[in-house]
Amino acid sequence: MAIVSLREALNQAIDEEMARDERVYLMGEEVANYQGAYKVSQGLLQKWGPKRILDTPIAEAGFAGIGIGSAMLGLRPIVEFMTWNFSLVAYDQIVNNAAKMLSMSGGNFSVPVVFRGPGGAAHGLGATHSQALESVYSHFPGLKVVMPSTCKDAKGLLKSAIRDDNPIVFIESEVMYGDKGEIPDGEYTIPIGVGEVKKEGTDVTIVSWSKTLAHVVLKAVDVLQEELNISIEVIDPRTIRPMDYDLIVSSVKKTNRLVIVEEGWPFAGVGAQISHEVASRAFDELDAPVERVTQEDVPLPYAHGLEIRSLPNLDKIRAAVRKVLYLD
Amino acid sequence: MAIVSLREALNQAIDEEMARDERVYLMGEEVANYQGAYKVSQGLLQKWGPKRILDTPIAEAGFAGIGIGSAMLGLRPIVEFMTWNFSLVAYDQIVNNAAKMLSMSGGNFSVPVVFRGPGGAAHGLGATHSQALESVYSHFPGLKVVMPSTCKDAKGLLKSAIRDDNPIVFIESEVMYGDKGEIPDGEYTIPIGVGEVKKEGTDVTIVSWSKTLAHVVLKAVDVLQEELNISIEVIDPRTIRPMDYDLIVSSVKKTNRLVIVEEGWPFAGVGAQISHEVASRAFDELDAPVERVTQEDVPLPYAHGLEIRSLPNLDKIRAAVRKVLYLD
Amino acid sequence: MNSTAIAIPPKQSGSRLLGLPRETLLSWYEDMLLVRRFEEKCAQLYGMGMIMGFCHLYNGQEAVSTGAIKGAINPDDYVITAYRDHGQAISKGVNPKAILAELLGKYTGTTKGKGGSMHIFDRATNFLGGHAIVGGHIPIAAGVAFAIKYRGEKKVCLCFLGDGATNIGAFHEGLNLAGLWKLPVIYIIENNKYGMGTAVERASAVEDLYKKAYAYNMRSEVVNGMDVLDVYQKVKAAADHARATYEPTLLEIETYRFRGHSMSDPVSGHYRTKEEVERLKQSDPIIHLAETLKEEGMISDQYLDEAEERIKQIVQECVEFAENSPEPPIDELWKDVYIERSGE
Amino acid sequence: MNSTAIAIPPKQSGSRLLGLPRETLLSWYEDMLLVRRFEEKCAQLYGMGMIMGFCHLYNGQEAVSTGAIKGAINPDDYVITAYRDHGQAISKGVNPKAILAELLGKYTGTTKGKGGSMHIFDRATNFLGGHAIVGGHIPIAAGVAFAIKYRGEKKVCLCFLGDGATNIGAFHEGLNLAGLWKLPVIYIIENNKYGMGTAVERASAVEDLYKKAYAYNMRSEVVNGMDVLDVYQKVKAAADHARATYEPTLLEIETYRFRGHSMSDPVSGHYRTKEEVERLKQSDPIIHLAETLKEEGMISDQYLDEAEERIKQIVQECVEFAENSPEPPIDELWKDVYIERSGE
Ligand SMILES: Cc1ncc(C[n+]2csc(CCOP(=O)(O)OP(=O)(O)O)c2C)c(N)n1
Ligand SMILES: Cc1ncc(C[n+]2csc(CCOP(=O)(O)OP(=O)(O)O)c2C)c(N)n1
Ligand SMILES: [Mg+2]
Ligand SMILES: [Mg+2]
Repeated sequence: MAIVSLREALNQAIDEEMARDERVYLMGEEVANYQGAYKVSQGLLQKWGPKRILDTPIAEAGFAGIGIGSAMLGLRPIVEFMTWNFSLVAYDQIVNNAAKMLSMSGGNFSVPVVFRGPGGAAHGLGATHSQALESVYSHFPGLKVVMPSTCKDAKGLLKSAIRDDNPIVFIESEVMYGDKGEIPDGEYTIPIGVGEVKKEGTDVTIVSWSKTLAHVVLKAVDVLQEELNISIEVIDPRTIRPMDYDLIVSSVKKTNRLVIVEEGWPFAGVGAQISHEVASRAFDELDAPVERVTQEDVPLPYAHGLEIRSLPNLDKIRAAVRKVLYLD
Repeated sequence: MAIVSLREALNQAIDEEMARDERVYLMGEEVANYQGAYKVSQGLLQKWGPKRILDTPIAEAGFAGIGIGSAMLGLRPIVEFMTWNFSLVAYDQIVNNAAKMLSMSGGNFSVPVVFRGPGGAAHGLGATHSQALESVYSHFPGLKVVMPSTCKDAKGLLKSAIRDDNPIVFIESEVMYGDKGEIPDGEYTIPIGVGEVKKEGTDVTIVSWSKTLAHVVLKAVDVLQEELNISIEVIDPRTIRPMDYDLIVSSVKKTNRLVIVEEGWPFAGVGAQISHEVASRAFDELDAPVERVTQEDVPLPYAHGLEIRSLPNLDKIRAAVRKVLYLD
Repeated sequence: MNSTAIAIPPKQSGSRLLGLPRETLLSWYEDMLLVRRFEEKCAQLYGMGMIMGFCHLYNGQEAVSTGAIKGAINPDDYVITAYRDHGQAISKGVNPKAILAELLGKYTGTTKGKGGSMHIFDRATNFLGGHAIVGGHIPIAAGVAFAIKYRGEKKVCLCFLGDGATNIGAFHEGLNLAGLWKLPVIYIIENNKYGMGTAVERASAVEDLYKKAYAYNMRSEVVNGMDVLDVYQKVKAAADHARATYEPTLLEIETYRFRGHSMSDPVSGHYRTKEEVERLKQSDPIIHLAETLKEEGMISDQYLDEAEERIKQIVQECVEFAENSPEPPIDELWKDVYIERSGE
Repeated sequence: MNSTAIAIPPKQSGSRLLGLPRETLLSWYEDMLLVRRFEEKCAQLYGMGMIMGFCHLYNGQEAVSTGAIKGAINPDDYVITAYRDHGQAISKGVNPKAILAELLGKYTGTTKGKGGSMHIFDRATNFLGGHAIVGGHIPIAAGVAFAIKYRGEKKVCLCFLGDGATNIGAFHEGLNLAGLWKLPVIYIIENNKYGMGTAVERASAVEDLYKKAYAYNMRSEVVNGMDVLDVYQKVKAAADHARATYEPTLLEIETYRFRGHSMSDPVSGHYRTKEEVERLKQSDPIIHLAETLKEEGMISDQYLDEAEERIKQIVQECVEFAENSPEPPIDELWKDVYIERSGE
C-alpha cells in the first residue's frame, strides 16, 4: 500500500493505461505544456510526447467532438475538461453524439471516450464555476457517470473507465486533488456500477459521493454518532449511473432510515432519483420519509459566508438525521 | 369562447403581447419569411414587419445570446427554438447566462426572455430529435419551466411568460399544434406556478403534463376508470418549475395513491422530484409507493413499433395504476 | 427572394471528361441515376405513409456525392455527413436495400431500424453517418481525421455539410482544430443556396462561403456541383494533398436542391419561386453528364434506356427487400444502449 | 515557447498626442495608474487570503481599457467583458470602492458580494459584466447592440475578449450575427499572446487574429495596445462608424499581461520565459505615456509624484471602505434568484 494524493492516483491511472494501450491519448486545455491546470497530467507530456498528450484551444465542443470521432475509429481518448462547468458548451456533443451514437447507429459504432475533470464547488468561484452537474448528465441513457470519493477508488475506477467501451462522464473534485489516501500496490481496477459501504452502521443510512462524502459527510458522521448516540451507515455508490440501488436498498432495509447528501441542486437531482427508487423498493421498511440534503436552490454566490451556507454542511446533515429519527 | 388550435392560441398570445408592448419581438429559425417551421408565427411578419419578427441563422447559442443581451437592456425577446432538441447547443447560454444573470449581477440585470418551441417526441424523428428535456432545464435555479397541455393554458401561460421578468423555458409539443380547444374571449392570463385539477377523482391521483397528459393520460383514464371501476384524479402542474406541490399533495392526501406519467427518461427526471417531495410531505397518507411511468431508459429509436413501445402508453399506465391499487 | 442572383453554373468547367475511362464515367452516371431514382421511390413511399419522420432528398445534388465519393476517394476512406444522407451513403457503397429497409424501419436496415433516414451508418464501408443536429458532426469529422493521422495512415475523411451549417459554432471549432492540427479532412459545403427556407445571404455575413477558410488558414476552392467531373477533380486534388501533407481543405460546392427541404416542404413557395427552381433545373447534373457523354460519342440513347431499366430494377429489388423484411423485435429497444464487451 | 517571435510594439504609432487637451491626457494617465495600483493592492490582499477564488489581473493591458472606454466612447455607451474585468470596470467609471468591496465579498460590493472578481456589474454606468465562461458573453454583446439598434439609439457596445476566446463557437456565432444584422458592437480582442498557458499560434489556426473578421464581412484593424493613443484613435473611429452606420468592427489589440493568468499562475515558467516578460515590460503603457507626456512638456516629475500619491490615496480609501463594509446578510442567499415584479 502506498499513500498518494488523489491527483497522483488519477495520474497513475492515465499513465498505466497509456502504457498498456497505445490507443489511449489525453487531450484538453493546458494538459500538456502547462502540466495540467490542476496538475493531474503532470509529467505525462514529458513521458508520452505531444502525439499522445495534447493541449487544445478553448473549444470544448470541438475537442469533445474530436474525442468522439477518434473513438468511433477505435482510439480511446481521455478528454479533460478544465472543469465540468466548461462542458456545458459541449453538452450537445456529450448527450447527443457520445451518448446516442451506439444506439442510433444500431450498434455500428461505439464511442469509448472518457470525459473527465473536476466538478462541483471549490472556494469562491461563483455561480458559473461551481456547479455539480451529475444529474444533468446521468439523465441520459448511453452515458455512465462515475464519481469517486477516495484515491483508491479514483485510480481503480478511472482505469475501468478508460477500458470501458462506453462514453464515460468521470467527475472529480478540485478540492480533493491534494487529499491523500492508500492505494493497493500493483495493477487493480474497480468495477463501474458497484457501490461500497464506506462505514457500517445500524440506525440511519446516509448515501453520498465524491467530495461531499469525503469532506463533509464522513466528518459529520463522527460528530453525529457521538452527539446523538447512534450508528450511521455510509454508502458511496461511486457510480451515479448505473446506480447500485441494491446496495442502498439492502442498507435501508437494515436501518429503515435514509438521508441522501449531495452537492447538486434539489430539483430533479440525483438524490430525487435515489429517493424515489428506494421508497419504491423499500416502501414498507422505511420508517421515515427519505431526507435530502442538497445545495440551496440558488446559484452559488461568491461571498464566503453565503457560499458555505448554501452547500451541504454539518448543520443540514444533523437536521436531516434528526428528522429521520423523529428527534424533533 | 372560441375554438382554436394550439398553434393559433400561441400565435394569439404572441400577437397580443406584441400589440401591448413594443419591446416584445420574436426571433428564430424560419419564424418570419417561412411563417414558422410549424406555423406558430404565421402572419406575424406581415403584421409586425422584419424589425420585430426575425429569421436567424442556424446558430442557437448565438441568437439565444442575442435574446439575453437585448433582455438585459429591457427588451422582451421571444426566442423560438425550432425544437427544444436544438437548444442543447445553446445550453450554456440558457443555464448559465439566462438563469444566473440576475443573481450573479446582484440584482443589477434581469433577463426577461422567453425561450419557446416544441419538445418531446413527434413520430419517427429518432433519438436526437425526440427529447423531452424538461428535467435538465428545471434543475437550474433562475429558470422557470412552463409546459401547457391545453389551448387555453397555452395562450394564458405564454402571455404570462412574456410579461414575466425572469427567463422562461416554455415547452410546447409539435404533435399538439393541431389540437383544438376552447379559449376565453378577450384578454386573459394564467399564472405561472399554479397547477390545475384537470379531472376530479377519488381513488388514484395521476400527475402528468403537456402532450402526455393530453394525448395519453386522459384517454387512458377513461379506459381505466371503466375497466377497473375506479375514479382517477388528474393533476396538471402546467408549470414544472416552480412546481405546484401543494395541489398535488392535497390530491394525494385524498386519494392516497400517486402515479406520475411523463415523457422524459426516468433517471433524475421531473417525476423523481415530484415523487420525493410527495413522499416527504404525505408520507403517512401514501398507501402505496409512488409509481412512475416514463419513456424507457433508452435513446428513442426510429422504427414505429419500438417508438411506441418506448413512450408512455395505456398499458404502462394501466400497470402503474393497478400497482398502486395492489390489484396484482 | 433574389432568385436572379443565383447563376446557373456553366455546363463544363474543366477540360471535357479528363481522359477518364468510359467504364468509370458510366459507373458515375449510374450512381447518380440510382440516387435519383432511389429517392423518387422514397418520395412515393413517404407519400404512402411507409416512411416516417423527416426525410430529406438529395435531388439535384447527386453529382456531389458521386464525384466526391465514388469518384475521388478510395473505398477505405471515411465519409460523414448530415441528415441529407442517402446520396452519400449510396455513393460510398452502402447497400441500397439496407438503406431502404432502414427508411421503412426494418430490422434489415442499416441500423436495424433505429436511426431512420437521417442516420444511415455502415461500419463495413466506413460510412460514419447520418447526423441530424446541424453542425454536430463537423468536429467529429476532425476526430476521424485525427485518428487517421494518429495511426499514421494515408486516408482521408470527407465531411459533407450544408451552407446553413457554416453559421454554427461547431463549424468554427471543427475547422479551427483541423487547420491548427493539420488533420486530413476535406470539408465539403454543399451550397444549395438555402438552409431550409433561409437563403445563404440571409444567414451568413459573408456570402462566398469558401472565404470562411481564411479564418482557419485553410486551403479552399469553389466547385461546380452540377458537374460531376469538376467535383471529382477538385475533391481528388484535395484528397491527394491531404494524403501527402495531412492538410485539410474547405470546398464550397455550388449546387441546388430541386425538391423541398424535407418531404413536408413544398418545392417552391415562401422562399423561392417556381421560376427559380425551373431555371436551376436546366443544369440537372444527370442530364448534363448524359449529354456530354453523348456528345463525346461515349454513349447512345440505347445505353441510356438500358441504364434506366437497370436502375429501375435495382430500386424495385430494394423495395421488395425492404417491404418483405421484418420489423425489429421489441427486445431490440433495450439493446445498443450500452456495449457489454469491455475494452479487451 | 517562441518568445522572440513576440515583437515589442513601436513606442508611438500615431502622430503624437493627437492634439488632445492636457486634462484629457492626464485623466487617462491617472486612470491607467489607478488600475495598476488598484490591482497591485488586490494581489496583496489575495496573498493575505482576503480575496478568494479566481482573480485575474490586468497588469500591462491598462492602455486598452483606458483608451477604449475612458477615451473613445461616451458614458452612456455599453461595455461588456470577460473575467479579467477590473480595468474595464474602473475605466467605465464603476466605483472602485464597490469593486474592491466586491472582491472582499462584501455587501457594499458591485453585486453585494455575489459575483466576485470575475463578475463585476454596474447598471448605473452601463457596465454589463464580468463573464467567466470563455466566449459566452460575445453573443450577449451582439444582443446589447441589437437592443441599441432596435430602439434607434446611436450608442455602441464595446465587447472585450481574449485571444483564446476567438477559438470558441460563441465567437463565431456572435460575430456572424453582428456582421449579418449590422449591429453596433465593437469586438476588441485583447491579444495578450496567451490564453492561460497556451500561445496564440498553438490555439488558433490563423495567427493574425484580425483576419478572423474576413469570415464575417467585418471591418478589422490591428491596434497597438501599449499605446493608449492608438487605442483611443482606432476605437473612436470604430465607434464613430458604428454610430453612423450601425456596422460592427473587430479590433485586434496587441498587448501583454505582465503577471500570471490568475493569482495561482506564476509570472513565467512553463509557457513563457522570464526574459520574454522582462523584454515586454519595456513597453509598459503607463511608463510609455508618462515619458511621452514629459517629452512633450506636458508634465513634470512633480506631477508624476503627485499623481502617484493621489492614486495611492484612492486605493487606500477603497481598502478602508471594503474592509469596513459588512458581509452580506444570510438571507441574501435566497434573493435575486427570481425577480418578483412582473413586467409592468
Ligand atoms: C442545431 C440545429 N438547429 C436546427 C436544426 C433544424 N434544421 C434541420 S436542417 C436545417 C437547415 C440546414 O440547412 P443546410 O445546412 O444548408 O443544409 P441543407 O438542408 O440545405 O442540406 C435546420 C435549420 C437542426 N437539425 N439542428
Ligand atoms: C468555456 C471555458 N473553457 C475554459 C475556461 C477556463 N479558462 C478561463 S480563462 C482561460 C484562458 C482565456 O484566455 P484568453 O481568452 O486569451 O483571455 P486572457 O485570460 O488572456 O485575458 C481559460 C481556458 C473557461 N472559463 N470557459
Ligand atoms: Mg443548404
Ligand atoms: Mg489571452
